[in-house]
Amino acid sequence: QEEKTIVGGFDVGPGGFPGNFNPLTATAGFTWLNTYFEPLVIYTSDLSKLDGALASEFTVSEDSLSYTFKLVDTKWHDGEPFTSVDVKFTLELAKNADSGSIFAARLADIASIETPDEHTAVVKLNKPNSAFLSVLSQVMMLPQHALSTIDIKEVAKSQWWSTKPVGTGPFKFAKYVSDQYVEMAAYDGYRGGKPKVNRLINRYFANAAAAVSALSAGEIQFTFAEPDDAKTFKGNDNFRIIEGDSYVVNYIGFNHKAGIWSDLRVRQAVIHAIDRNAIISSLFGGAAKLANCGYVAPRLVPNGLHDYAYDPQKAKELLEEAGWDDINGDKAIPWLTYYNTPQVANVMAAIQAMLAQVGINVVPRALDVPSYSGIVRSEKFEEFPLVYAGLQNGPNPASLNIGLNAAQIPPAGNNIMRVEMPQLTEALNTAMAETDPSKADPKWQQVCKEMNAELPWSPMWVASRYGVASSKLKDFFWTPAPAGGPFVSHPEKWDIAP
Amino acid sequence: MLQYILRRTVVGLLMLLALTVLIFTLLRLTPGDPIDAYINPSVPMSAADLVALRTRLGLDQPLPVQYFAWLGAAVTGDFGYSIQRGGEPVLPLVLGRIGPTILLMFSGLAISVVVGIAAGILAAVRRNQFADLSLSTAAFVGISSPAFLTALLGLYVFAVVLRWVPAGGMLTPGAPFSVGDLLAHLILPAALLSIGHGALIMRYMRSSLLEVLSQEYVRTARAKGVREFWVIVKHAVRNALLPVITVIGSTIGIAIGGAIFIESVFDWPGMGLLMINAVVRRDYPVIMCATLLTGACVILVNLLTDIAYAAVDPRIKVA
Amino acid sequence: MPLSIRASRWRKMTSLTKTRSAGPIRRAMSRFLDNGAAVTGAGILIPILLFTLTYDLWWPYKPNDIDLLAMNQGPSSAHWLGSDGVGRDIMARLMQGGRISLLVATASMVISSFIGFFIGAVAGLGGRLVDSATMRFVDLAMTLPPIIFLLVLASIVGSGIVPTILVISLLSWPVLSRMVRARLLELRERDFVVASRGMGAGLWHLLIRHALPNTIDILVVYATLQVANGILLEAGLSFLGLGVTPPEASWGNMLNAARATHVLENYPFQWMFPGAALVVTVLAINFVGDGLRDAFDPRSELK
Amino acid sequence: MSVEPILEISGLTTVFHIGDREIVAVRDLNLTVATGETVALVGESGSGKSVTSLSIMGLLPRGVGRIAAGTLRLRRKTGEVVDLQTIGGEALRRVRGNDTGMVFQEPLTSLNPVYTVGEQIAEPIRIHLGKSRREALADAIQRLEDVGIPDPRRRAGQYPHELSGGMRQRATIAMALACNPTLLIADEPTTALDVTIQAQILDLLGHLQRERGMGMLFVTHNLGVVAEIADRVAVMYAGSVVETGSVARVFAHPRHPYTKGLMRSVPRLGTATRLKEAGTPLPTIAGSVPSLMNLPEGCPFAPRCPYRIEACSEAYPPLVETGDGQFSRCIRWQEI
Amino acid sequence: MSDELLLEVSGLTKDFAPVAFGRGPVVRAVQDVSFNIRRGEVVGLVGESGSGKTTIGRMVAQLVPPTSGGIRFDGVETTSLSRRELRRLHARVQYIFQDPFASLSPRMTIGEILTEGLDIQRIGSKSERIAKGAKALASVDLPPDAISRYPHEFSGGQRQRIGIARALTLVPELIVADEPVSALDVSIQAQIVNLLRDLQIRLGLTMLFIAHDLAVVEYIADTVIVLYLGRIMEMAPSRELYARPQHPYTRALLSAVPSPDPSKRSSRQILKGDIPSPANPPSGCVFRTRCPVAIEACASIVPPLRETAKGHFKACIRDDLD
Ligand SMILES: Nc1ncnc2c1ncn2[C@@H]1O[C@H](COP(=O)(O)OP(=O)(O)OP(=O)(O)O)[C@@H](O)[C@H]1O
Ligand SMILES: Nc1ncnc2c1ncn2[C@@H]1O[C@H](COP(=O)(O)OP(=O)(O)OP(=O)(O)O)[C@@H](O)[C@H]1O
Ligand SMILES: [Mg+2]
Ligand SMILES: [Mg+2]
Repeated sequence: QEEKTIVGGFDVGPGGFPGNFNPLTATAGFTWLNTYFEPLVIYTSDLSKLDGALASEFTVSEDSLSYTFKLVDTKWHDGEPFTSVDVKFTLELAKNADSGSIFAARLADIASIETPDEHTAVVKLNKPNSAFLSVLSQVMMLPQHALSTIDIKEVAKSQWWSTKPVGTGPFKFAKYVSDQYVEMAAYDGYRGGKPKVNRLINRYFANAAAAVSALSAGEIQFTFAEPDDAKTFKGNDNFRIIEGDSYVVNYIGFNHKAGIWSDLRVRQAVIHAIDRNAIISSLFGGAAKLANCGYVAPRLVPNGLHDYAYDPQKAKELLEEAGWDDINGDKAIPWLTYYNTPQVANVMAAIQAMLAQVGINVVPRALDVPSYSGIVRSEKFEEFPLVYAGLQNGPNPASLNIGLNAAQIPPAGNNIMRVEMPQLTEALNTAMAETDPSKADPKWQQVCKEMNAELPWSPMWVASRYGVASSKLKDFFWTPAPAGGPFVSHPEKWDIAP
Repeated sequence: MLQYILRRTVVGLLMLLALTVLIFTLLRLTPGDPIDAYINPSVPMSAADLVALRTRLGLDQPLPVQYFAWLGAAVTGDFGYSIQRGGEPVLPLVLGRIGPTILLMFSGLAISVVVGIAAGILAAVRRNQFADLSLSTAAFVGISSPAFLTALLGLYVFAVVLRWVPAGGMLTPGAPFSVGDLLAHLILPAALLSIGHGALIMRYMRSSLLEVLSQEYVRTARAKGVREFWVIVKHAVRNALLPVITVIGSTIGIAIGGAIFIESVFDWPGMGLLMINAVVRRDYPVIMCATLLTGACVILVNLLTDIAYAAVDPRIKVA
Repeated sequence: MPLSIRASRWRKMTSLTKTRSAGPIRRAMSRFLDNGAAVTGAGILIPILLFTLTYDLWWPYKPNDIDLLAMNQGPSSAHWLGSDGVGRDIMARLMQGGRISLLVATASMVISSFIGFFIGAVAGLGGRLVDSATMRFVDLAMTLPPIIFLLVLASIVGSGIVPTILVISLLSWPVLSRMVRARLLELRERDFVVASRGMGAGLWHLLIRHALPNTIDILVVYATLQVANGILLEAGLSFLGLGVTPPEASWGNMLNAARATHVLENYPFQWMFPGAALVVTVLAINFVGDGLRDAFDPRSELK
Repeated sequence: MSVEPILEISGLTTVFHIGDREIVAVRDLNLTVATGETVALVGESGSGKSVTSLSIMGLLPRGVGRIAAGTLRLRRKTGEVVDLQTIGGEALRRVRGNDTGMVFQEPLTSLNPVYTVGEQIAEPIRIHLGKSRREALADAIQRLEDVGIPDPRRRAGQYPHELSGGMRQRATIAMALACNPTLLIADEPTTALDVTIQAQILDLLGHLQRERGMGMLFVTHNLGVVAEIADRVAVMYAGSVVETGSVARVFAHPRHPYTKGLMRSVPRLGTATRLKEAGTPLPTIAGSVPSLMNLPEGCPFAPRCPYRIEACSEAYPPLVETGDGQFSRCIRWQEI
Repeated sequence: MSDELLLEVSGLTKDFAPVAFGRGPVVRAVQDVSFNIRRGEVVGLVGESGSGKTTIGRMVAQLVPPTSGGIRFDGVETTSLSRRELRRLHARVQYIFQDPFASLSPRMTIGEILTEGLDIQRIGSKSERIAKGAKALASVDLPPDAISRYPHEFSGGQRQRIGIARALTLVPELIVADEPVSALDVSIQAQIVNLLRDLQIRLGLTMLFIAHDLAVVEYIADTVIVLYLGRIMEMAPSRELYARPQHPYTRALLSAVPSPDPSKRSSRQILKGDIPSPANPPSGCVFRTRCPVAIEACASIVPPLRETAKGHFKACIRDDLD
């Protein structure tokens, strides 16, 4: 039987995290990590709900304080059995910030982990947490037998991660060639069946265009692609374009401490001045959904929202009423973003031109991510009166909370625009406290309504993201999940035609 | 000679020290730190978490303390761990880039030296004739083309459209190592890299040779009945090479820092790519170590250039 | 021999050899005009300058006017050079971009020439101690990996025209310093400078009266190369996401569109025109620079 | 003096192209050098001495200078007589360094700095005599010994900059003599040297020349040196030979006002104290050499000449014999 | 010539540290040189190339500091002057250079060159400076329209005149003329020597005249100093020195000058060997390696400069010659 190899750019684009092998410190890149590590629970492939992964089934107690996981019967890549000890070990490691884990805060509610038997783990919480399972989906189970010998403070620096990590997923780690590629070999003992390809290679690219070139040249079979680049594959039978919801709402953020956006009419004027439909249809080629609050999913958007249609005349009037000339006039307003793609540059250029027509003079400035974060988390409000940014708004609607809740103002959280709207905060808190999924939607609709009325930001759209795969790939599944998932993608079923 | 090398080494070490101070301060002046680069804004983290992460990296200490902690460790050969790469030790990481950088740089340089010098000689000997004018124009076009555009175009034309060469990378992923594979990946970036340098070397060679050709010892050689070909090759070119060596030396110095555009377009795992990624992600230990290493290389190359100069020119005494 | 007689005879003699020639500037001018390549360079450069500086008087489109209904259109009678990804007129952007690119390049040339000359001159004329201290500083600036320097500096001072000018200036002066210093170390020992010192000249006098005129050839060559280099650096900075902030047009920004494969492939007019403009301009500047160097080099004119 | 000429120059005219103009650097020059004879070419800077010697060697800067007229007949070692001007590149190359040797003024700049002295002397031996590298080097060491360099074996392995000025000049002489040429051209070989070293070199040259019986064309502007070494002298002014004859005759009875002025204005040891004490200025030739770019009509010396008459500015004077092998280009030679 | 001492040089020594790479040997260019110049006197300094003539001249003109030894100008020790006093002193001592091509800035007009010194010393108004420059120009017999022309438009002799005029603009008391005629053609040499002599007499200048042409020095100097490898070999009034040279070096030097008289051929005495390197001078008497009359003792004794006749000094231990 001949060797089959799939090569892809799995860590290209916003869902990737090249060079990171430690799932405890991963803020993205789960698509790839999930080919050899597995979490207890995982999102289904449409990202609509959580399913069992290493937990064959899980139950939540009435009071939402106790989670019981029945574990599957499987072996680590090195042949050791996977047991509840590993679960306890992993969660304790992830909860402890000393290990360098970035899950510590999100797992802080864990009171205890019990292991009644080898195949059962019970996690007790201090208080109900509606996001708990969603967090767990990103906590990859780690082998206690391999890692317990390492001092907890050294775990983050250990070479184990990039040389001989051991997981339970369909592929085994083979080797990492620094900044070039990671190679996986099929794990014959995978409980879901032996993978169809012998090798899986994740090739690194410094920029998306290079990955697209490699894809066109037939050297890789899959990569993330910028929307414009994806378009070039349209109508090409050799490739399949994968389009998906980015679950990121783009917005123009008003810094509420900057002093020039306090008047609601000004914020309304901004949104009225922008022809969002035209931008979506031309610059996004229609591949974006207009947003009038933080959400676009129909179940989260109530009826009767204000649609803020394009109306420059109205914008001018609103500004006039608000006395914009006194507030700011035509002084240049820096407009920061961390997006460095040609598409965003075009979008911002278009918006700049539209705002200029109503008398708002914004000057776009693209920064690298740390500079952006450093600036917006600082107290120098005059440096970032306005931003163009995105925030994850799904699959779990609670994602928006950290950007809008008054309690999340830095340094506590990520409410970088310093939004302090009591009613909005109230709505968010109410929705967050709802642990029953079936009752949650109306509460999130309330959040949407508040956002639509108060305009803490000017919401723009939720754009689609793209992957392009070679038609040779069979049974290949990928979707642009935030942070790369993880989601059920069955890598063991991926196959490649000769 | 030995004393000279020793003295230069001491001066070099002092300069490296100054360099680290400079880079260290510059880095801390930039907005954002490794944590800012690292934490996805949509991940909820508590203020305490962030403090803990910063403390773990020692970023909460006063600057001089941080610097001396780094220096103290660095002196013992411990350059710390990459913040952004799951704690990969920095030294092997950076050292691992030297190989590919040098490979790319030397192939590029070899092409440019050979082509540049040959073209320079031809242009000088055929001064103001057709060969000279066309070569000089070609050199100017080479100097005038932005590296990233030629890199993008080269990649597109030769890898995507013509498929003559692989589209980036240094080795075919997963394939067993073979020299042929390496060369196939190397040829295009090296050739593109050589354009600018080759053009520069050609210009210098040309003017230097023109200068030498008017020297009296060239006339002496002719007076001895030496064949014109050997007058040029033996008597003129060797002397004309002297200033060109300096140019080549400084080119190497610059190239060690990595051919930033070529490396990032071709995903060549060299110093430039490492450095740019490290800066974009504020990976302080990597930046410090890489700077130190390239700085040391530059100083070393300068020293070697001076020694090479003395080797070629007997008039210069290195003592 | 009485002085008066000799003097009168001398006057006759000198009138023989007197071929009242023009001043050095005029002579340099005529040498320049004799240089075919240089004249061609100037012949290309002057129209480019003229067009970029006056385009808003005769061209109907503005560089930042978007037209979402006319995106990515090829050259036509309306948009001579086509339109870009947001429907901006490429011709207008090319002109405006030229303005910005040339402004950035020229300004950074002036600044870095000044710094480079000043530091080099002080090192060259200031005596051993000053010299070695200054040169170590220059070495340091040269050892600094340009990438780091570029990125760090750019993220400190931000992007935009002024920071870009600063970054490019600060990156480029050490080479000039070295050249100026090397020349002055030699010049310092030349008799006419020694003579000046022998009359009690101080550093400032030497700097203005001797160092400046005698390094003018170096300065001219450096300046032209630096203008060319500045345009290229600005383009490179744009590629790295630094430099002149989009949507402000610059040649670098326009070229940067080629980063997207679909533009590279489908809309070559979007990057080919700025690319060609850049290469042609840099080429022309280089030719002019070469011509100027020869023009300022008295040896190039056989006596 | 032998009657067999080694070198016979007749009607040599060399021109230079400068910009779009042509200047005549050497004009209608006739000169012979016989076996064992030393002919000195004197005149001020720019009078065309070097151009004459370069014309003989075929080393005029290409594209700039060219021989416009005249014949340059050289008798080779083999006895064959060739016209250097017409034999063309490859044949000329075989003559150069073999039948003719040349010593240049600046001993440092005329040696290649990056090759050892030995290698450079050996080069013409290898080229013309077809000897191996080792044999040629042995010969080179012998030549160095011939020119009186002590410890020639060690010196042969040294680079030019490691030798003193006098030794360098001796090395260039050794190089010119490497193949035992029949004609040695020495272009101001002592101008860059000190008087005591100059005396050594002159001594050496005279010695070698007598020993080997070759002809020597000695270019200088130092009349003392001419008196010291030459048999015959040709005085050049602004590209023309204005006077020629045996040294004894020309120096004793100059028949051209320029030669006369030159002779007078050279300060002499012993007489200077007398002049000083008498308060008389040194004799001079007023004015300076005209530029070749705008030579006056007629006799080029006329504007400075105390004997000038109307006729001087009208026609270029011919070279006329004034008796006993002495020629002058002055129409009033009889009155001088 | 008065009896007033304008310049007193004592024990002057100059070492040059190696430049360029590393530490080579130190070059002792001038060693223990002492002499005086009276107001109005012309002192000739002769010796072969590299014997330290220029170095002495430059130290006297305050262009380079001596390594040790003293220079008193007009009774004031110059080595300890402040910067301002030094600048004032610069106006009183002027230097004429050997190379008429290198000593004039190619990018300045003759006018600018001539007024540069006045500029530096801030003497007079602009028009006064120009007038002074024009006057200096006239005193060296150059036409007034030369003022707006550039050096390259002049011949070597004319340029040397400009150099002399520049030295005169500041009305110096002492002129150091460093081989002002060596680079010139025979026929121009005499013109310049005449001019210098003329100016010296007319303006009562004091002059240190450096040359290696003994005949020229004979004509212009009152006193002659013979230098060899940084040391004084012999020093005597000009007439005395030329009539009765005592030092073997002086004799060799005089006899090596070729005479333009064919009948006087071959009375020369040719020295053996080369001039030793000043970085590695011979022990004892520096001339002994080439001296035709050297004896064993010369290797061990550094001969002192002794007065052997009135005003005639020599540094040689052999008194048994003649
Ligand atoms: N390469 C050249 N290009 C143009 N003109 C030249 C060149 N070489 C010599 N000449 C001209 O030819 C004339 C004669 O020059 P030549 O070198 O023969 O003088 P010379 O008598 O040797 O003087 P010197 O004593 O200075 O060596 C000069 O006026 C000079 O301008
Ligand atoms: N700046 C310097 N650095 C090092 N050595 C020097 C320097 N200037 C002069 N010397 C050395 O000092 C010695 C004396 O030099 P100086 O120029 O005074 O001689 P000179 O008698 O004027 O010679 P010349 O007749 O060639 O002008 C020489 O050996 C010279 O190499
Ligand atoms: Mg000559
Ligand atoms: Mg001197």
